[in-house]
Amino acid sequence: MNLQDIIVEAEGGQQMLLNMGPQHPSTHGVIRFLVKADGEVISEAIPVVGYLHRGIEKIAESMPYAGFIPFTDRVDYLAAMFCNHAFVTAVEKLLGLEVPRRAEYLRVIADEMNRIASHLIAVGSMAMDIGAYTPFLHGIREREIINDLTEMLCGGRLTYNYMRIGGVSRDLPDGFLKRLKGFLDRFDPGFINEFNRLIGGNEILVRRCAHVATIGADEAMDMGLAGPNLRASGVSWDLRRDMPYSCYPDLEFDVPVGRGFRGSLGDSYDRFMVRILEMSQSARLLRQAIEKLPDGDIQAKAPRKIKPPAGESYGAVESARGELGFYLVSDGGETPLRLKIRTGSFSAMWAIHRKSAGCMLADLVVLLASADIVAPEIDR
Amino acid sequence: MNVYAQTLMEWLKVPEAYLVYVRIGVFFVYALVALTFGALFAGVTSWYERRVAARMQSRIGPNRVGPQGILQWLCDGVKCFLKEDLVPKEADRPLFRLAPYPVFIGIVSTFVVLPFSATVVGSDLNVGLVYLIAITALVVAGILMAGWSSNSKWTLLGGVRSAAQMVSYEIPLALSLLVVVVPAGTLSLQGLIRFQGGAPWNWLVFQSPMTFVAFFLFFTSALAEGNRTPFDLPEAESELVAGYNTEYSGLRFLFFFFAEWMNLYVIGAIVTAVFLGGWRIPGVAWQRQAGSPLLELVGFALYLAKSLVVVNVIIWLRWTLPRLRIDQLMKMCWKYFVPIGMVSIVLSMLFTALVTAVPLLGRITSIGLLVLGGLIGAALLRRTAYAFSSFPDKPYFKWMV
Amino acid sequence: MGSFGKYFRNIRNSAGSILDGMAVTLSWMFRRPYTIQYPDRIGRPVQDLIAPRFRGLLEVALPLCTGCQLCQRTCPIEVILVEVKKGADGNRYLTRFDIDVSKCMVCGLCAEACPTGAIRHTREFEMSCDDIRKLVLHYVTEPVLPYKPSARIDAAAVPPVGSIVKRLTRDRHAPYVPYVPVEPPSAEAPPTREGKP
Amino acid sequence: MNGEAIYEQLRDRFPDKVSETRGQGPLKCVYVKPEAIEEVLIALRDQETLGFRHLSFISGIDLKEAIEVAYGLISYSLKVLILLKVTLDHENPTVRTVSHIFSAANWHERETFDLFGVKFEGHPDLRRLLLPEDWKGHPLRKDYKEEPFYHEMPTTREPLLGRS
Repeated sequence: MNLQDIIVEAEGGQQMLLNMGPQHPSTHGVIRFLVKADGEVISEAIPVVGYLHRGIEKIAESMPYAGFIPFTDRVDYLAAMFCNHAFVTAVEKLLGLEVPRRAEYLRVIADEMNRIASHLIAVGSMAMDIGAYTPFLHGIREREIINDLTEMLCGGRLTYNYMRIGGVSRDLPDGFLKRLKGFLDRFDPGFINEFNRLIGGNEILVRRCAHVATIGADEAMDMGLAGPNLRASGVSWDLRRDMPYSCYPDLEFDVPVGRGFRGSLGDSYDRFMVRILEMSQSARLLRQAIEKLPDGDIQAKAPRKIKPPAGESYGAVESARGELGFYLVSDGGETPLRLKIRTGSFSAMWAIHRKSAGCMLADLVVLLASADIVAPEIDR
Repeated sequence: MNVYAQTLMEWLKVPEAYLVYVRIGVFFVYALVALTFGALFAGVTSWYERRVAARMQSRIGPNRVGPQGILQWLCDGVKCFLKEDLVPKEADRPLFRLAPYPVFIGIVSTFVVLPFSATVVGSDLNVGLVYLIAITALVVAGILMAGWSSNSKWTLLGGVRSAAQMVSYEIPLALSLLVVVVPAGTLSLQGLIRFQGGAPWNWLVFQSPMTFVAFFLFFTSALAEGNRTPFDLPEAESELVAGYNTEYSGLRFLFFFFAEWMNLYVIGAIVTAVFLGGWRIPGVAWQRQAGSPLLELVGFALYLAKSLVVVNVIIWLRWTLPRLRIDQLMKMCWKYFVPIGMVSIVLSMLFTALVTAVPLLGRITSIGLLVLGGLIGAALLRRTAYAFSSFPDKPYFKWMV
Repeated sequence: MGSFGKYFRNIRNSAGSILDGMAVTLSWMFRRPYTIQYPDRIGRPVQDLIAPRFRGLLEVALPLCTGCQLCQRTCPIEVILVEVKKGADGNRYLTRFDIDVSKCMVCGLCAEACPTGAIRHTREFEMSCDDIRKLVLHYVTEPVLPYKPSARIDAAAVPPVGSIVKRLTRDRHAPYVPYVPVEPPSAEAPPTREGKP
Repeated sequence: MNGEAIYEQLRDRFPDKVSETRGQGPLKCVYVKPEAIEEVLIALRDQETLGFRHLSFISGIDLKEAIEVAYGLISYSLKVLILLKVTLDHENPTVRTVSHIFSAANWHERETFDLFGVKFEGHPDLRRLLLPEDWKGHPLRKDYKEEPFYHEMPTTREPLLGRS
């Protein structure tokens, strides 16, 4: 059945067909839904994705390994550092390269900063979709400080291109750690508390999110959800802890899990709250990483021309949107034979398709925001 | 205004036969003044709201056009004038073109009964409150027309939401006004203001526990009537693109927005007149206020100040709260507001009878409620102090940036 | 009494949560706004506020360029075009160094690869114009002898970071002028060391 | 239990349907007969000691002479990722769908169909996912040639940098 048939069927039936997107204020980026609705109640919301398909996986097949890192930035524009990290992890696994400790710590610092920035947008834009504009800009304000820090670190505010195969591109600049500490001091618990008072505990928000689009644990695993969305459903699974990479084994942190904070387990409010709790854990990780940061090289001795042996590897990191994996197949040449990018938003979008039935139109917006969809990550 | 027509005739020594013409002339002038006031208020408020919102969001806001950007609304207006007045191809053209006017008329017509001071009022109708509720119902018609005629599903949803919401909230709105009407014994706005006193404990809001509840009921319902956050579902940006006015542009769009911001003042003025003592000056009898131009001016300033406080609270709420879902909105109206309103009317009658018998009770209740209001204010202040102490950013009092 | 008490506790908590939010927004009325008034009213050029590592427009300091074309080869998307041609006097001349800013994704790989630091990121970023062809920056306007690593170079001869690209983008609102290819000097024209871009 | 032990267990259970462990590099895989992929996945999912509840990805690989489909599975209890592969005919790659075993596979299979042209039999809704419905060809196949025009829109742009 193609799209035309869906349109004809709905038009001929008793349902209203709403075309939500690709230009719609709450479909962040360009996502389109064909919403079959009876009044305000949705019977099905069919996602039409691909508006941002740039063929990154195809590009990878004609790019040298080192030259592909800037492209990974474009996979997820809100959390580009993780894409960098996952890709270089995949290549390093293939090369069997040992990364210096300092580089690993720098990667974790960059990752966790990026996670806070990404979650700030997620919770802020969720509040915005529910109608409160101010929390979004408060989130943006704090994210701006992180952007300034990453700009100090690697020169980019959105597309970082910070990591290299075997390390990172640059060491910390002067005064970076002091500014980062200053940020952490205001962020946790100051900002998080204030944000919770501003919107997180707000009764209207709770009423809008609690019991909306509840995803149970079994269902979440079945639909392949990952990251905060999965954890909100009560599955304690975090790649940082369970399939450790980088220097996470050295660091201490908790994995926040949804437990039906104000409604039922796995509802939209749980997804909102898990992200807020994760930001605080990220701040904790950052504090430890600053404390333990070792001296040494930031770059392993990688060959100038990277030519991994034939083989396969899967480099996965816990991105802000869950398991972000780069499945790399090399035939021994200068370019990969195949690169598959497995992203969290892709499976979250599928979950949205499944869970949209029975929602109201306003709930679809909440579901979409709470699953923290980033369009380029779906389309790649 | 008839008083002024009379005075003018005596002053100009016009024969009695021309009374009706002079009256028409005076009304015409008054209408112009009121409309200009409303327009200016709507314009300046649109700028003011943006500045306030900006500061709440740690931004600066529009500050380029004129001193501190105060002329920004003029620029926006001129822009809307110059834009093409688009009508969608499949739209119902006459209805589409007509729709902004009922909205506009519905809001502007409230100025007939809205007083400015003791004697400056369009017409002190003895059914003033009924007139207010009736005339603002025109807005629903306009919004529904706009939503329907645009022939877009988003606007239709916005229009239908709006119709459901506004029709429902008319009821708690009217009920909460009735709660006040019971002790005051009048439907005229001026009559209500005269019934109250200048001092807070003489205001109707603190008159009885029921009026205190009715105040919140009325304020919330008025927000819902005026499509303000947290009840801005008809134009919920993140859900319905822009609701009923999605397809509008240029001047017709301007009319909708004009009406929306003028409505801010209307809500503020009604709340002030009915609950917050209107133009009454503490310690001055209303008869004295009606005579002296100076006291009239002071009364007007007080009235405007109180209205502005209410307007500020509305703006403040808008930039703080998220919005409700349509079923929650309906539930709130029919399951909470309407029953509470009805019970309040009955209790209000009983209480009025009781107070007539024991006047001291009324005085004690007023003081008690005033203290309760103060406690709510104190709770807010305490929370604000906590907000300052829990976040490292220091207070900063330079407002002109 | 239990459910009744719960009912009122609910109302109290709801009202409290709304008051909480209102207190936060009120408190921000009395705090310093975070935005700055770009591009004017900040006292100094906005470029100075940006971090030193910021990856802005690329520029080429020709006195340092060896013409090795490493940047051209490193660039993943073929943004850089370098041409070296032999002149009539037997010397190799740098005749072309173009950067297609419209396509550049400011990844910084070229600047990392450059052995002499001739190609580098600036803190300039203002490059909006009305013709995409103007977005190709031509750094070589007359034939230049490439830099020899053995030669000593006066530090003053290398223009400060940002000055070259500033000069190139100054006239970006002027009408488009087609690019005239640079040819290596014929026998009569004497070659110069310092190519003026 | 590491990956190799799991592969061993699979081989014991499906002796003629699961191949030897193959592949070089850090991630090894087993090849499963295309007709057996459903039962193998069900076994992996439902066996208590394994518990592969998470289908991480499905990816096509074009090896020019054949097309492979790789299934990456993660077990929440064993904390390990395994890779299963099926080898399909290059001209007409067809395999049974697994979307009724892992609903997550639904979109992964649609994507693989879109980009590699692998037909998943029994898939409830096998449409193109990322590309427009009237797109010709499957771009991630090595023999894919992009057409110069799509709906009269050129698919390439003249580079601004021309050699003189």
